[in-house]
Amino acid sequence: MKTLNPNVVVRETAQPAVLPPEKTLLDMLYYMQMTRELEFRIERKLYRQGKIVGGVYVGRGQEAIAVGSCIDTLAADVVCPSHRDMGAFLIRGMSVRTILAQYMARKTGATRGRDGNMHMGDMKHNLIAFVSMLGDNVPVAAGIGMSFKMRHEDRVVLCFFGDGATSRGDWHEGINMAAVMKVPVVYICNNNQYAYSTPLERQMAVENVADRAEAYGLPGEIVDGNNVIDVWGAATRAINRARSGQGPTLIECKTFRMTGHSAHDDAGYVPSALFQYWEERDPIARHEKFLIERGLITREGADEVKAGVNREIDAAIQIAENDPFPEPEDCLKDVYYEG
Amino acid sequence: MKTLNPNVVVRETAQPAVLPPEKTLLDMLYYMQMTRELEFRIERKLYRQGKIVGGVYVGRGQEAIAVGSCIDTLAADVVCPSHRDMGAFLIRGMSVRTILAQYMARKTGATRGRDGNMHMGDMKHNLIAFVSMLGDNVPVAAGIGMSFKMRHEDRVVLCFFGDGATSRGDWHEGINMAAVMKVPVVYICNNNQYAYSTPLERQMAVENVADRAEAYGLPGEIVDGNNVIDVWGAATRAINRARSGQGPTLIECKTFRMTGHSAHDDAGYVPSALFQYWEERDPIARHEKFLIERGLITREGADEVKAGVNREIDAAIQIAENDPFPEPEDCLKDVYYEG
Amino acid sequence: MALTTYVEAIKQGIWEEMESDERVFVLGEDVGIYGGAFKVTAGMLEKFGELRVIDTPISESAIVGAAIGAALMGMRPVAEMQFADFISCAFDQITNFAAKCRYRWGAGVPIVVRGPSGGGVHGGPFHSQNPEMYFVHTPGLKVVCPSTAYDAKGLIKAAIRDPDPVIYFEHKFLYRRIKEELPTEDYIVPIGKAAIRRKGTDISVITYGAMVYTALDAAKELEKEGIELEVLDLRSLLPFDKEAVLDSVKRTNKVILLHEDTEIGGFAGELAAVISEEAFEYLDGPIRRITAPNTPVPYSPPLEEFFLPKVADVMRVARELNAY
Amino acid sequence: MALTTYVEAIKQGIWEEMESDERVFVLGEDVGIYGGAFKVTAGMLEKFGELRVIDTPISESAIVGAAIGAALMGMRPVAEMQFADFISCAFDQITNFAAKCRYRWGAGVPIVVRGPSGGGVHGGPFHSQNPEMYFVHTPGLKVVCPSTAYDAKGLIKAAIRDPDPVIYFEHKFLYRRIKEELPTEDYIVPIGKAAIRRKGTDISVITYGAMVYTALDAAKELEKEGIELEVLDLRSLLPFDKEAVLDSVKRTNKVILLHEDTEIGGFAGELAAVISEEAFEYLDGPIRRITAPNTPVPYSPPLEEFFLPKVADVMRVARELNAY
Ligand SMILES: Cc1ncc(C[n+]2csc(CCOP(=O)(O)OP(=O)(O)O)c2C)c(N)n1
Ligand SMILES: Cc1ncc(C[n+]2csc(CCOP(=O)(O)OP(=O)(O)O)c2C)c(N)n1
Ligand SMILES: [Mg+2]
Ligand SMILES: [Mg+2]
Repeated sequence: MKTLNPNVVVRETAQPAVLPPEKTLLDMLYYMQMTRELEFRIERKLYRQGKIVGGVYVGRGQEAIAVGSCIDTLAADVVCPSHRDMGAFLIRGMSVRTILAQYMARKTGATRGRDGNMHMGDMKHNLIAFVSMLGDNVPVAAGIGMSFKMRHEDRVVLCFFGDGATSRGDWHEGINMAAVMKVPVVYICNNNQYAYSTPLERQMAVENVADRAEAYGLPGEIVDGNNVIDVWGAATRAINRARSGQGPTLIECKTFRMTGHSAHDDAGYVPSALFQYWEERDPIARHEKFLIERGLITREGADEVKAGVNREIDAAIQIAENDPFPEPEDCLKDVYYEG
Repeated sequence: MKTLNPNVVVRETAQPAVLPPEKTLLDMLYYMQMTRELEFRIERKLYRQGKIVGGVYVGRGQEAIAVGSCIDTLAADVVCPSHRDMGAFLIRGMSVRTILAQYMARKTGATRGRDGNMHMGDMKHNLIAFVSMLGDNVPVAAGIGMSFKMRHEDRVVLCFFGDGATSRGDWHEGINMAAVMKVPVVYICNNNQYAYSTPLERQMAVENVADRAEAYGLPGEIVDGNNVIDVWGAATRAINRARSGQGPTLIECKTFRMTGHSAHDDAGYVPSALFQYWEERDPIARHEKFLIERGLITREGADEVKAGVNREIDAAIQIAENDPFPEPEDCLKDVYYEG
Repeated sequence: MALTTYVEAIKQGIWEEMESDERVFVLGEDVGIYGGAFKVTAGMLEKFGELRVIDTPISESAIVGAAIGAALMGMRPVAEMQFADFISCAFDQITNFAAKCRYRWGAGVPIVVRGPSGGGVHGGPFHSQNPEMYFVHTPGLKVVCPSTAYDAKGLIKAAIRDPDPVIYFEHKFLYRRIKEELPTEDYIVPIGKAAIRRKGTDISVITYGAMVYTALDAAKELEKEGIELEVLDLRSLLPFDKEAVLDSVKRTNKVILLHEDTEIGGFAGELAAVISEEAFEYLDGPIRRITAPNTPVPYSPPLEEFFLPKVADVMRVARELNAY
Repeated sequence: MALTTYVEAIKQGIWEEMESDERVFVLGEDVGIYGGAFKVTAGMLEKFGELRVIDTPISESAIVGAAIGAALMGMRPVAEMQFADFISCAFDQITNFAAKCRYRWGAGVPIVVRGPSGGGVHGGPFHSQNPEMYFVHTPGLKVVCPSTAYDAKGLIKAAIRDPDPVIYFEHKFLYRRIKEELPTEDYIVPIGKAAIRRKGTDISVITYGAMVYTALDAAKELEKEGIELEVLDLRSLLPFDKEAVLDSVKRTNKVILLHEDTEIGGFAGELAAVISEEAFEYLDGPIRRITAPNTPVPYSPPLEEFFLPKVADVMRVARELNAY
């Protein structure tokens, strides 16, 4: 399969020999749908209504990546999401209300109003909050993996980033350190072929992010990031490698950003044919089709998943909108441990 | 050829089809000998006599790398040496006296006493002074190359670093940028298999530094860094590529650090068999042998090169030792442009 | 005549320097096709071509490193940090390579590193920082923080022509909120010169960046109470206009140091040291600082509002000082 | 009893914490086989094994990043910067990741980042820096600068036990020059507490690090002239012991702020601001700063000697202030 972008080859991956159990396959649809609808509300409704201030970034079209890779993580595993990985938060157990309250800068949000949008973390869910500086989470994930190794714990960490982040020095230092120390990390790149307005070929002189893996002595794998089952397959292989002490893996998920970089970017620099090409490969529509073909869900059932998700979101918005803002003086708290 | 370090493979390189002209072959001996003797005086004499203060790093055993790669650079080309590339300074025209005065912290040194040892720069010779932060010169070299490209100048830049420096984020960012921008840079790694006390396998999970080249979409080449003609051949190919607009190259020179990391390190952590192995591959002895076998010099002639070099150094030491120290108040000058 | 916004003024300044000096070029993330996250470089790619308007990978350290390399070869690079916060990723290249070349070996590094700093737009902890002090504390650099469109243009031009590395912090809150008529002829604002924005007799408010407006607003209110603030806009922090500072303090004998940056280690400390050393005998009251508190910049509007120094803060402190 | 050097005291402190708390581990370049460039971690690999004494690649940013990750998982990493100068390469991870986690999402990052700072050993511009202010200006961090063997041990132990990120600058000039008898029992020196090293009535010299000895030497000389210096060793810069500072100034009424770090934006500014705001009425003379000049740290002995604040500087300024 060749994409329209001549620099991107999505290798045809074989359907994994073992499929996830039925429940997982259906959960995947739920979480992808929830991601899609929740982000739609955030970007196209709440933000435009002025209920969300500042910047907003969503992962429209990329939902399969976080969902496919996180769905089988265990509670003790750790996830370091990046800025287009809403599915990770949902799967790890962060509530829709907490997420919405975060976006609406409420006290009940994941950072109690201290930080915005996707910068959510919660040790209860083993979710590490992203910092804007792209790639900074890569060495942090290596350190998390080191701690598991030191304590002989059977845990893995998943760390997400975009294609653009791979140009950062921290990405290099972190991947290299993880490889040298053979720590249980799964590095997952959403290669959506753009970093803001900058296409892949202006970021790197190689075709694939995964081509870089060899340079660190770790296995790289390329998957169709718009196929949740392929992502799941690659993640499962990598998680198993990590758990069995074989060290880190770099998974590249080929995908496309079906929006502007942020809510205030109309992506005018993206050839419209690219949007069209990738629209036809929409990960949710594809997974619905798969489930229907396998008889695991009906068309109506699938529509009901979407409707149900929307009911959940409606309810959560109502709560979150009525959630309080933080007290102004809260500004001064928790810079240091307060006992 | 296998070295004793199981992680290092030095590929047997064919003798270059075209050899450098006789004069160049003889100059190579001179510059390698000058490097060796000058650094010997610095590390084993002047430093121990207390005439050099602070840290001292030498490139004993690695002389072929700077000499082989710089010998054919043109005056307009630029060189960014690292801390074991004395030959680069000599070839680019920095006088032995200026170098000695630098080490002895004199006003007549390359930095007028502001900085020490290998941190020498001089725009007259298109020599860019190294900063201690390893790898920082890699993006700087990319920018130098960018300026040549912008101005359509037929110039190249050579940039040196050790194996250890390749772990730095700046190395990654710089190499990647040079590759994306296709600028005329030749990146040259002295892989002496240690970074201070840390052997290669604790720095990277790949066998060769050059294995990293592919990850950036630039050609990598491995050469026997203890064979000056091989280094010359690789540098010539890379310089030609750069001059003809084909972009950067990464050359890995396999070598060994025949001293401690610095003058106060006895390298107790290095297995002595390694020293012995590499002693037998001494780049100067090998080149002398080559020249003698080809009838380009006699044993006596070669000895005379060494003797001549030592006479030059004796004379330069005498001058440099009598050179003045900077005035204390000079400390305040030249932080900014002073007209 | 048309009014020029602060952001447009920066663009004009770079544009004119690029027209008049072919050594000048811009590089950074999304500065080309996209024209920069805040459109400072919009249209430049079309006008000057891709050799002089360079979209880079996300590599702040290499952006600055490459700028240094080009500058050493005689070019005049203007490097954009998409947000000033990300200058943290280029800290080493700026403070160790760029700042020290001239001192060490006489090689000038005429680069400009510029980017949007400051809060007030709900950018949160990583899109609102005021990182000036990290560079003010680094000998070999220059640091400027314009507050007006006139200065924004005049200082970017001065920065580009400067033989030394200049860190240019533009305040994103001012981008489109501030406009004025600009001279049609070429001009620069010299680095290191302050400007009195309001003459006053009672208290000197020494400030810079967006806080200039906070001070002026407070002054307008306090005037009604008979308290006359003098508002001194530093414009440059390194070097800063010590003479203007001391002159103002010696006339008013009371001083408020105001900045949006956090308190501990902020520029107010430097000013307090200079004033209490060199104008000690002129002081008729304690030197008062008004700054952001010692916290990251919070995102939620009530928190951010609390964080930012306000007109009311200046009024309160001015009244206290006046009564002293 | 045996005397313990400053460098040995740091090692003892880390060693004891590693013995008593298995969450503690060290990582950095050459800390294992080699025992660290200055031998702070010598013997630890043999004692604690390679899982807890980790030789890393040359990747300062990843060293700190990995420490952060491990700390988030409940470990207590002690990361070594081979020279404090190289902390510039980890600036982003420290100031943006480590410093802000607790504030943003309540996640403590109990890391220690330590390394040799300071001049006097002819290390030149990249092996002599005093980078403390870059971190003092960053809310969320703590910064300590011990001057004695007792404090070196007590503060490293306090730093390791601290729930927040602590930047620990050891002064390499003191490593083997300073020694004293240490208690055999476990103790810590609390972060944020200053120590009066010499009681005096005439002038307070507020300082830290190696300059404590410069101040004490000057005090000894000045005693002969009848000038009694009080020498206050801050020990911690963030947080610093404001109470002790103000208390001393209120007793002596005159103050010298002394540090080896460069002047502009140095810690003396912060102190001057606090003193001139909160002890204004107690001041009987201008606040005087004695610091390194605003230049990189030069290599050549006469230049470096000029650069470093000296006993003679303290004596000269003290005499001037005394006569004021
Ligand atoms: C160090 C750093 N530089 C710049 C930015 C601004 N920025 C935010 S997202 C982005 C593009 C990221 O591209 P990529 O990593 O491919 O992720 P994507 O947004 O495409 O998912 C940029 C430049 C940043 N956040 N951090
Ligand atoms: C950023 C940085 N970290 C640490 C150091 C300290 N240091 C100086 S040389 C060196 C080892 C360098 O190894 P390599 O790059 O292989 O060069 P070699 O000395 O072997 O030639 C180290 C760790 C440094 N100079 N810069
Ligand atoms: Mg992308
Ligand atoms: Mg090496």
